[in-house]
Amino acid sequence: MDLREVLLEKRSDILSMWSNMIMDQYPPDAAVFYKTEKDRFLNPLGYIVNEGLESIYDWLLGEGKNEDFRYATDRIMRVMAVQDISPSKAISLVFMLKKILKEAVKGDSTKGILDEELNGLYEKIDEIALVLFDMYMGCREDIHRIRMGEMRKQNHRMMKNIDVLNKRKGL
Amino acid sequence: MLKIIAGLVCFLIILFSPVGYNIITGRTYYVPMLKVPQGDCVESTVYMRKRHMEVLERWRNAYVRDGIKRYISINGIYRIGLTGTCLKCHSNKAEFCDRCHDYGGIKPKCWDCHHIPEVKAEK
Amino acid sequence: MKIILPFFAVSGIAAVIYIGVKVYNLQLVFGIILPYLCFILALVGFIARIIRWAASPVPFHIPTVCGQQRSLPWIRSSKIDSPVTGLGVLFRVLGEVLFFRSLFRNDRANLYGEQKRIIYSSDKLLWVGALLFHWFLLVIILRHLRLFLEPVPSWIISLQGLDGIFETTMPGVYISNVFISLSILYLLFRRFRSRIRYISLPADYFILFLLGGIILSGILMRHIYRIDILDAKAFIMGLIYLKPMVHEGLGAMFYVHLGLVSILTLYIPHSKLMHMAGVFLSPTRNLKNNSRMKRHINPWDYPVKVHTYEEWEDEFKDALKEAGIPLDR
Amino acid sequence: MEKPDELKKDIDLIPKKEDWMDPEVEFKKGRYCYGAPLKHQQYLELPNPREWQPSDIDWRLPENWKEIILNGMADLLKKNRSFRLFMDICVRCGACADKCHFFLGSGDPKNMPVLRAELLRSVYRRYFTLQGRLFGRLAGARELTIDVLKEWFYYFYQCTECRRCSVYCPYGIDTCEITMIGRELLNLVGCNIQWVVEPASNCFRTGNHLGVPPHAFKETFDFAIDEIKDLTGIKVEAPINRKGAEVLFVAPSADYFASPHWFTFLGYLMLFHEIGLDYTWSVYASEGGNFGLFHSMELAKRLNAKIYAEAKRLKVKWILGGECGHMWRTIHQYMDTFNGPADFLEVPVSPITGTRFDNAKSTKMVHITEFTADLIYNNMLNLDKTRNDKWRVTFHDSCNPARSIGLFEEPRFIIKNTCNHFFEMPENTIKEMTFCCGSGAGLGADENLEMRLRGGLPRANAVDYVRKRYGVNMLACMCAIDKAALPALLEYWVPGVEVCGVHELVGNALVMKGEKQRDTNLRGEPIMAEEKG
Amino acid sequence: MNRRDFLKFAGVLAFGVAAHQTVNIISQSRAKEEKKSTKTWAMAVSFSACARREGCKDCIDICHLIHNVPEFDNPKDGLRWIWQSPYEVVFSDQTNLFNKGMLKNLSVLCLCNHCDNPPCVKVCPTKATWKREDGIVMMDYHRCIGCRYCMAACPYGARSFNWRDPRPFLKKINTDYPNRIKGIVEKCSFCEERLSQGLIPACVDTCPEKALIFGDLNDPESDISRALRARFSIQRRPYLGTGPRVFYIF
Repeated sequence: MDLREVLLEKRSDILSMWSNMIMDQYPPDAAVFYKTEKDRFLNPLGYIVNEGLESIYDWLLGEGKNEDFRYATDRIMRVMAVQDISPSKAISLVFMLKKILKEAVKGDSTKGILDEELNGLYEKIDEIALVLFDMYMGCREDIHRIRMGEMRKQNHRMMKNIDVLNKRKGL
Repeated sequence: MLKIIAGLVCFLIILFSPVGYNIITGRTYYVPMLKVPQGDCVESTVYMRKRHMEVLERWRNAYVRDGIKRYISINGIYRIGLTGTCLKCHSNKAEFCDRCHDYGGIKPKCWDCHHIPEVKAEK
Repeated sequence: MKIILPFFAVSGIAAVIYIGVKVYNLQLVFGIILPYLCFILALVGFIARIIRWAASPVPFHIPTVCGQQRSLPWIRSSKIDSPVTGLGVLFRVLGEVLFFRSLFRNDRANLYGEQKRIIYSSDKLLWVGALLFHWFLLVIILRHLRLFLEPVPSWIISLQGLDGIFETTMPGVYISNVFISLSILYLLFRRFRSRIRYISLPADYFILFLLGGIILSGILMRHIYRIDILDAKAFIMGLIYLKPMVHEGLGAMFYVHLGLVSILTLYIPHSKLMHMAGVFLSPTRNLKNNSRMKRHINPWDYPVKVHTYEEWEDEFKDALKEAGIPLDR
Repeated sequence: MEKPDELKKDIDLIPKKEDWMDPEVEFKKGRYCYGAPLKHQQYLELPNPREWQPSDIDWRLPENWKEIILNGMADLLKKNRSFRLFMDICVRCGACADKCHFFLGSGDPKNMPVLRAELLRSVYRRYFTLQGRLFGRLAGARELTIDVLKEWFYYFYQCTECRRCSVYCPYGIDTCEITMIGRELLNLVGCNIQWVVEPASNCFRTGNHLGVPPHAFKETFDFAIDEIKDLTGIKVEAPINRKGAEVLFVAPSADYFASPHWFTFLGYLMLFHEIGLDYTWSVYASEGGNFGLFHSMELAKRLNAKIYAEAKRLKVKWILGGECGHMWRTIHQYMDTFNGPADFLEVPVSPITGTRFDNAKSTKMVHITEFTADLIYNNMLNLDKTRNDKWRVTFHDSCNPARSIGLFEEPRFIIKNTCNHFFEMPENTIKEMTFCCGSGAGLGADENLEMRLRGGLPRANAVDYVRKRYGVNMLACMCAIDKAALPALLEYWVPGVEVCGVHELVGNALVMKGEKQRDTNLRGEPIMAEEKG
Repeated sequence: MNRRDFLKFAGVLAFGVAAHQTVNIISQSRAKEEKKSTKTWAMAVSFSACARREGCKDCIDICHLIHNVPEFDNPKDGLRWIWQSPYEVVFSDQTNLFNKGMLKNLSVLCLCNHCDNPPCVKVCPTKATWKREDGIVMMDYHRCIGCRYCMAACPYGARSFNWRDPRPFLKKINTDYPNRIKGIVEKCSFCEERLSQGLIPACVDTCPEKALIFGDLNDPESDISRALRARFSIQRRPYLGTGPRVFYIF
């Protein structure tokens, strides 16, 4: 059994552990809700996070498609970017995976899993962290851009009308 | 406001309806009096008042399931049987069983199967 | 703390009554004075609370509409969730009271299959638990009427028969006792879970423990610490007709049961248990959705300072003229 | 494997609040709305006017603020059965807890409706109930402190009064009522926000939220008329303050100034021209929206008074109202009580179809979608659905028309008759279960954007579902706040989905008599979607 | 002590008190119970003796009379504890054609076989029917819920169901024996109420031709043991493995 097979086998365990770890950052009352409510419309946050984690995991193991990965990680960062947490904490969600992976393969080391292989995965995780960081910052920029755009839109016609008026008056 | 008061009055009427019901039926202070036959029952009267149904259940199980046909108590040895034993002394079901059962709103199913010997004229 | 204190409070009350009766023979206190006192205070408190509610007006017409309004004749309107008739309102309120329709509304969507079709299922556990509890509470209360009515009406006997239909022992186990015990345990345990625990107050646990105590003492009285039912009825009839008497055949458990019920009664007007009356008065449920059809009067309405047209026209006269908008003056 | 619990130690956690009774609020930028400017507070003669910010440590409350609040509570308890009842009967069953979009999006447990109410209820218990006085904290009672007041402010300005929780509450407890009462109390000591007070003050003075004076207002109309002429070759009429017209039309003022509201505005003008409605606009009562409602009943009444006053002055027969959310909450549930009876008006009858709007026979004000749906039903409009073929449309029920009026089928009927592609969002996110945009009740301030983005997540998520499944690219709604807030929300969460009003779709589809060939829609974009290579 | 421990403690305490009380109640009753003896009851029916008297139904009548088994006008509702059926039906599995002449038109007396391995007992969900130590397959009518699984399980049709309230159809009531009610199953009990008084079953007792032999199989000197030793006997469908305790002898 190689590392990939082990990790695919333990996929659901690892994912649920990972997701629980992230949700536990919320106040306990919300955490329980986020963890247990399965309706994606009633619990969009939980749904988006879980979907995101799945696609990161699959992509890491070379299973998922690039677009899916990009879409899901973008969504997860979008959620994180408006939550009450620091950027470092938002990105730290991928580093949690390192810890979980280490624990997950601990017992299997005798089965011939190479540390090297694991290290390769870690490097990939670090890369993902960088991607996520970019995404996070992109989202923050989006927020600022949207904020400016919104202000403009609220007076959109006024601005436009003033322009036209000025033009008419030859100003 | 008026509707609420009306609702409240309705509630109070319902709440106090038992009081009125008994006044209408005229049995406000009725407590059934029993004709207790002479002699000892299988157990003490106090015990039987509270727990006769349990004795009967034990009898039932002993008789039907375990094939035990006799009951030995301080007061003597008795053949287990509702019709044969209990009703021998408490021969008038209407005056003995039913009075209390009716008062307590209890309708035991014993009589669906078990038979009441005809009330013998008092000797 | 939130949980353990109410638990101690209820067990404490029960213990005091038990010991008081068993050791000090305080039947008079716990069997007669306490119920009378509690009942009178509760009744006064209950009426006072309702009157206080009624004294506050409903200034605005604010039903929560949960269905299509009645507007154009060719659009099907929702008769109950957006009622315009008294009957509709009646059904809506009764739906809440009898079947907890709003709680029932809890939908959950799940996606199934390749098509990702949405299937609505639900976690109606709370609804089921609450409904079981309340309905069986009603059954139990009605069953207790046999101790209050003489002669016992046949419908109570039938209800009792139905409730005890799985009669396997003597005295039979009531279905209602089983289900109310299960539902009260459910209602209690769901409060231990994180989210609900956070919003729960000691008072919430107190009521559950109190109800649990009442149920437990009742069941114990029926199946283990038997009492003489004749004495119980005679005792209760004595209470009702103001000739209270202490009867021999009533064990301490009877007084515990009665005492806890008395405490519960006393507690009703001061607690959330007033929802039993409040559910009828909720202005979001008991008003018709006819806000635009019929004027609703606010009894405390008062004149407010407004910016009148005249003041406004004076202020913007020049601008209005410039724009060619007709002026009044 | 190590338990998550053990690993958790390494992670810096959000402090876990075991008990909500200890007030704890941190005003972080982006998560609260700014305080109201002094100028506007003074103009509206609000109590305790001052320059202030919620993030200030000293809120400069009046000396006797506690007394004022408690007296205010006593007064409101006397005046509102809902308040008294909702304080008494909540059983904390938790059915409402996961219904609030702010809770769903932020995970802040005090955003559960039950706890939002409990913030107020705890003080009620302490000062107005026996058990609270006797048992204090055990009975869930709290002293009224500055921190409690701050918490009130934080959470009552984190509720959009959308009433979704009230749908699920077994006793119909309406957090909107609680929030309104809470804000009313805060207002007594002068704690209110810029985004509510400023538009209210502007509206009080000029007639619209932006404070645009009459001549600028008129010019807006001229631009609209020009734009329609460019588009269709038809010059529409837009009478303002005309006496003796049959109908007075009142829309939210954002329709004249903001985007994408503007296109709905064009839609109205085109529609009224096409059917030849004898109507007038008003500058004095140019605002249907009522930010007073987010402040206090008194202010709501003061602002609302203009509509009936203007109808009376202009001697119209009845009033037609544009697409707006809380405007319609005010009109439907409050206006007649506030400023009625409207006995100087007649029961609305559509002059085109002769339909009598009995559902508005007392208030005498008809919703534009009721009016238009009636026109379409009676075949009075020539509609070309294909002009909206570029859009794959879904409909967002705005909270107020949905849960206060029950206006579900009229807009859907219009959309289905003006668009070929209409798709519903999942059932538990529409109609009476609709999710709020997260910006209602005066929270649409730009400084509050992050909170709004969180609150809007449940809505956006449902939109994302229909976008992925049906390729929806247009969200129709009929609320000015939706039109202001949803574009930003969707841009962030569901890029590629735009927002429009129902009457923008009508304006697009409407084939006007004598119009020229239209190449663009109201937005100036080509009518057909570009063919994909 | 944390909260959990306390709750555990409190729970144990509560149960302890309750249990103590229960023990009290039981000891209060002071009832002593008899020891019972073990036997294995069985019956044999003699074809020839039974056929001797044409049209005799004495055993059926007496059984149904003392056990309050009603007679319905509609045979579909019919209840039977003991009955007669043609040989071809009862022993349809007997392929010996040469018997045909001898046994033709013979009515065979049937009743519950009180099987050694009763299938009806296995299927009963409430244990309303069970096998006593003396071999009698007994019914507790108090417990029967009328599910009729036992009827489906019994290969001999020995059980019948009360579709109607039997009481109005009783011509004469034996007040010493209860009747059954609508909705439950009933069957022959080998007259266990008579056995307990030292009597033999009513049908055996009443048979004028002594065609029925009853006794304890454990006692080699009993009538039944002797009869089975001396004469050839058959059982109904023995291959089913039920081990019937009603034998038919020639």
